Amino acid sequence: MESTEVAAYSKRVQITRMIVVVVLLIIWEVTARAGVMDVSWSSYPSQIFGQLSKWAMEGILWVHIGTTLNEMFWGFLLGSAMGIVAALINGRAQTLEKTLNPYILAIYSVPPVALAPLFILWFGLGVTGKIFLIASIVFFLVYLNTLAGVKEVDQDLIDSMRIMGADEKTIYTRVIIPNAGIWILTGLKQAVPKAITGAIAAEMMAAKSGMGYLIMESSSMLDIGGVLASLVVLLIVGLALTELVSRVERFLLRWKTA
Amino acid sequence: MALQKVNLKIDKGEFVSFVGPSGCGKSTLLNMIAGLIQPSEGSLLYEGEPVAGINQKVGYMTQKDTLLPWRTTEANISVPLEIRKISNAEKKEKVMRYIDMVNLRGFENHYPMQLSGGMRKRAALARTLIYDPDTILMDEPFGALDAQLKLVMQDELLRIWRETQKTIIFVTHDLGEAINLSDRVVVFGAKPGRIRMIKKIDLPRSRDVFKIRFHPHYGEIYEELWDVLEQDVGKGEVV
Amino acid sequence: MALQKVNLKIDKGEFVSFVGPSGCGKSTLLNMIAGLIQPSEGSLLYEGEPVAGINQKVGYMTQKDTLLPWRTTEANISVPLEIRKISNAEKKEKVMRYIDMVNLRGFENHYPMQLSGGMRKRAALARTLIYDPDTILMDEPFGALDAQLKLVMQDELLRIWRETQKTIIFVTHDLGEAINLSDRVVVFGAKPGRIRMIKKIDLPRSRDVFKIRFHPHYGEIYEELWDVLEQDVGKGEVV
Amino acid sequence: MKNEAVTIEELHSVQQVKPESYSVTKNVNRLWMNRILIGVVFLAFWQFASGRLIKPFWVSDPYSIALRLYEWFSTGFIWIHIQATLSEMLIGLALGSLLAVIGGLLLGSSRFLGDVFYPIILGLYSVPRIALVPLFVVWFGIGMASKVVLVTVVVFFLVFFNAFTGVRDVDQDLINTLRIMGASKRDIFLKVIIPGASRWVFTGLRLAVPYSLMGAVTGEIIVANQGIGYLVSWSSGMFDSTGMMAALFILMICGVVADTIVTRVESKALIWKRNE
Amino acid sequence: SAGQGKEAGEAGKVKITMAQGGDGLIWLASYVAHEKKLFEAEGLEVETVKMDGGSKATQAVIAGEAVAQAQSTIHSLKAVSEENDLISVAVLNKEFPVFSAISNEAAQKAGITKDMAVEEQIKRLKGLKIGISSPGSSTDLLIRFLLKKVGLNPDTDVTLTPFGKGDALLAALEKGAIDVFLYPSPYAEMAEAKGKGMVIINPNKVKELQGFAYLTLQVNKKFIEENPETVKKLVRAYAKASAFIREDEKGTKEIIKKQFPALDEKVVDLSYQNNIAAYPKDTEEMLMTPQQFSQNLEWLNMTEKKPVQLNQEQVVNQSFIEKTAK
Ligand SMILES: Nc1ncnc2c1ncn2[C@@H]1O[C@H](COP(=O)(O)OP(=O)(O)OP(=O)(O)O)[C@@H](O)[C@H]1O
Ligand SMILES: Nc1ncnc2c1ncn2[C@@H]1O[C@H](COP(=O)(O)OP(=O)(O)OP(=O)(O)O)[C@@H](O)[C@H]1O
Ligand SMILES: [Mg+2]
Ligand SMILES: [Mg+2]
Repeated sequence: MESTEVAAYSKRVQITRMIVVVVLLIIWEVTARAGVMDVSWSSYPSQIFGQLSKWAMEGILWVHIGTTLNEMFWGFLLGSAMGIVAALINGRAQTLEKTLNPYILAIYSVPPVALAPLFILWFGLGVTGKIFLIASIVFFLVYLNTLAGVKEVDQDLIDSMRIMGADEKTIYTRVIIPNAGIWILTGLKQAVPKAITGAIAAEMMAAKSGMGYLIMESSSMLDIGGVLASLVVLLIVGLALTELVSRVERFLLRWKTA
Repeated sequence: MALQKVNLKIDKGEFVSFVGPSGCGKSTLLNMIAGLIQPSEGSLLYEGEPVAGINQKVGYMTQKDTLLPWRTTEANISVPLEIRKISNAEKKEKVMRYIDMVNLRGFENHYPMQLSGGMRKRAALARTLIYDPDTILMDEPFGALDAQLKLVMQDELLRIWRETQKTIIFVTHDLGEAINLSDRVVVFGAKPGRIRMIKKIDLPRSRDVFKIRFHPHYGEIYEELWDVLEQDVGKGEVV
Repeated sequence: MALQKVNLKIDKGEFVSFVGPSGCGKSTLLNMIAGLIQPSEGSLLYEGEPVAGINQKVGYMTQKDTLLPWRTTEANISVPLEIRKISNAEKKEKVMRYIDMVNLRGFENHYPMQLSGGMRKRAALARTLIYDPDTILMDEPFGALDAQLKLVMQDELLRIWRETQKTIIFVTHDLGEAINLSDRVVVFGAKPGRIRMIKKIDLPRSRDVFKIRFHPHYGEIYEELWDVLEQDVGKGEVV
Repeated sequence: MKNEAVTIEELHSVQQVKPESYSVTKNVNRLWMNRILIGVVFLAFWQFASGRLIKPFWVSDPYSIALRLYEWFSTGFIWIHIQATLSEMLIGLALGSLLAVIGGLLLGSSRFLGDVFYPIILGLYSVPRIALVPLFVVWFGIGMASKVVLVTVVVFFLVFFNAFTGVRDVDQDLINTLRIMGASKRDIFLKVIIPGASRWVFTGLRLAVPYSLMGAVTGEIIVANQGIGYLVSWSSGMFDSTGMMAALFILMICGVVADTIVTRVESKALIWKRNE
Repeated sequence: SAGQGKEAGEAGKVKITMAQGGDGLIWLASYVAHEKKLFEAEGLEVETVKMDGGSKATQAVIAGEAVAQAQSTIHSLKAVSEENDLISVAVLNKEFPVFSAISNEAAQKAGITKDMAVEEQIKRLKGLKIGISSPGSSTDLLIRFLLKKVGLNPDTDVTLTPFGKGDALLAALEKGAIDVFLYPSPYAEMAEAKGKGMVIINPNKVKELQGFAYLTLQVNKKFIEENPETVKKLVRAYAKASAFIREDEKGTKEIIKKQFPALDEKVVDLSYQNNIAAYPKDTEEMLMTPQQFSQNLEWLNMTEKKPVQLNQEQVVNQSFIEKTAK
């Protein structure tokens, strides 16, 4: 309750979390070195950390992160924009939504990786293809969540606006979109890790740089340490991006928690 | 079937209350006047015209809270003005006037979540008033308030009604409230709702809601209405 | 700080009501008696023992609806018996008795969503009673009911109280209701809540809630309490 | 007349009817007609475009795909693959959601443990599993196990976060009410937390079902000698777009059917949510 | 893809994109050309996009998103049989550089030894789990061919499982998930060097596979028509790379080591020995003989239900090889 109590608690949580992580890393390191685990297929923390700092020093790391983040940014933007717009349209047009629903579900169950040849044909080997692949993954999560949000809108709010003389557009901008906000953000939060996976999958399919390329390179050079080091980087990127979305969420939804 | 053969005429500028057991169709009737649902039989005229589609001439304070939760008090009250595309300066000034009217000064920047039940009702009232409709429909607007605050709000409502000459249709469960406020009280019977009685309240205007219950006629009127209501006790409680 | 130096003793078998402006700390006090929150200063004894942790000797009907939404009326009412691991046959029989007591026969298999507000309150009441605690805390149990049903429920509550000899602490916004029911009415002042008055209601037992307001003392008592309450009108409305 | 604001005469009303449920059958027929129409138009356009606007090498054409499907089903060749994929998916789904529900309930009901581990699990969630498929193979072999593990992991995360949120979302007042009645921890767990979180768990499951299918197929695309994913990668490797599209078609059907089943089960299980 | 092959910028270099379906010593010539700046010497700026498997790389070239690739000949034939435009302009590997590794345990169980006759080794694979790169790939075709040759049925007598890439195959072998795998060097050699298995079945000891034009330089047909000069330069760069591999053993090994830092000396030596003979000594050897062509076609038709009919002119254009370059 008191702010000092809260601070003490969160400190305790953080310390425990650190201890847990450190202990796990130590166990990993020790068992790896003791030969309990096969190092060539599992590496160990100090090797991974060494690899990371080497990449960071050489500057390779930044180039690859840059490529991946760039793809993710545009893919995320495109996918979520399309997802939101499509859901806003479909959510209010019930017949349209119901008619299209099985088709959307059907497309949703196709892994984008399976459509690789078409992505190559239509969007090439460059950044565009990756952006579209990421967008197609982000699209569904954002679409499905936004759709739920639009359908969830309290009809009474809409009615009360209509009695005040609001037209459809006003209802959209003043009621439906703000109301769907929390759902859109949930979708975006779920989409962050998926966007990372999408970027990696796309880069593993065809690339000349990016974290996925780095993973593939390391893996064909039989450098498991490199693979895991790349994954650590992605883990950090993922956490940072999720935190970013959460911050945006907290800001936009301050009316809920205030 | 929520309503059964209802006949009723309400004059301009009149203050009419609806009372009756839960589920008898009071809210349904308000919804019809607002044009949110259509009667399946019979006719409902507003200013001589049948109500078809949303009736934008009325203001409606529904039983449920319909403030937009993501807007502050001020932004909520200004919604009707935004819809009419009133200029910002004029808007600001007018909203402030109504905020004062409902005693919410100091809470302009609070979100609905941060307001108590009574404050929310007052904000909704301000939003309905600023929209300046000819007729105001109010569905149990003061149900959530404590006894004292209720009287304060009734007092304010009567003042506003006097000043603006609006028609008010008011739904309540509180017989005393209906008597305090109304020109006429319409008593509905249990479901399927029908009108049991239309009682003219011949207490003097303007009334002081804090004192009116000591008026010699008050008890009589209360008794009379109560007797009619009592016939339906318990019957209304069907899902 | 919601409460400020409150001193109060409640006897076994007594019926005490709390009234006061919204936000003055009535629910907070009930929560303390139930052991859900701890007082930061002063002491709160239950049957002579300090309340530490959850107080399982009381039954608590909170202001909010706390029926389990995924259980039917019957299953909800049987929760306290399940917790005590009562055999199925006995359980069934007992639950049916209480369902009858609160007049919910016919709605045993309805989910809370399918019940009206009043029915939900009655189901919650049955659940509290079946648990058979020494003391029952009730936070605005009849707030959502219409005027007539409210009286019916008050009548039933008084009957149950008479029969079971329980201690009841009852929070309400309705002064009339407090007078109808109580041995004593405790009037709280605006926040920070303190007790403004403890009024012994010396109306005869057993009372008929439908008629008691015509008792010659009733008006006096109402006036006296009302005057105390009025001092705080409007002051309570702070978030 | 002029002075009247509202005039009500002989007014009747039936109980409010929701617009969608009005004349249900007619609407359902219309709906299916529209759906079929869209499908037919799309297929017709595809058939037309193939060979004219785009080479069949890339997209094949509906007729050939239909022939292939007919061949696969008439020879029974396809069943073993469908069976492989579905069993990987179902076992993974069951394992993953079981672990996730247990984990979500545990971490959700302990504030401290939850606060400690939540970010760690969140971090692991953002590790792209596709990079780990070869490692999965190393650890769990090439048979069903590695794909089952992949699906399990995919499902775990989706359901875990929902179960966790669900537990955290359970109304504290409900818990308090039961505690006052003398409920033990176990009572509260069984009577409040589990049913309360079920709504969220179902939402998680709905999201997880298509992903479990995708997980199984992705795994098969990389390593397998059976399953729909294997058919996809095999056809793709042979530049056989007809086979690839036919396999994807089967996949889509599986996805739609799985979602329909979950929706049905959900509406049965959460009957208390629907008000009449 | 637009603008590829056009003169680009101040340096006057022509920028092109090549696709590469993985990593391994069959792409040694490409590595060498990059390292030794042989493309630059021809005025080419080559950007290599690594793809997940040979068929995806082939699709990229057919789509025109990459202009060329070094890829197994069979792939180009298969793609062309689907009416597409992919032309082989030069032979890059004239032997079959796909090697097999068997795990120690499996070798012992099956009684396979290193100096056993190849046919005997193949016969003893019966009942084993065999890892290939992907269905329809040259590893798949190779093992099917070999098994059939000794009278075994590839679909029933062994279990074939695709693993995509060499590292995954190696991992699977080490973990006992498979008994044998086939893949271009250096993965089989790695298994042996790590002490986990040994290299068996040298395909070049199989009579039918001798002189097999395994790898060709394949170019998008439209690109050839529009940029014949660039193609000529590309072929020339590869010719020089191939010559370098044949002539400079030390230099080549260094490039291998640079490309695969995890390899130790032994593996590099072994891999070099296994692959050296596959590289054309001169431009003469980069020409595809009709016999090599029909050999490839036969291979392709080995698994096809409807045999593919192709003649060499549709698929091969040797006019870019300058026979006098030597
Ligand atoms: N959305 C709805 N769907 C189905 N039935 C409804 C709906 N809304 C109201 N009803 C039914 O219509 C009848 C009239 O309801 P209405 O809300 O008008 O009652 P009311 O008099 O306003 O009651 P209260 O005093 O409880 O607000 C009731 O029987 C109710 O069950
Ligand atoms: N969860 C909470 N967090 C912070 N403040 C709270 C919380 N619950 C209650 N309060 C504050 O404690 C004070 C007393 O609240 P309480 O609910 O006891 O009032 P009450 O008398 O029951 O009011 P009402 O009649 O509206 O139910 C109020 O000022 C309220 O704002
Ligand atoms: Mg109502
Ligand atoms: Mg309270």
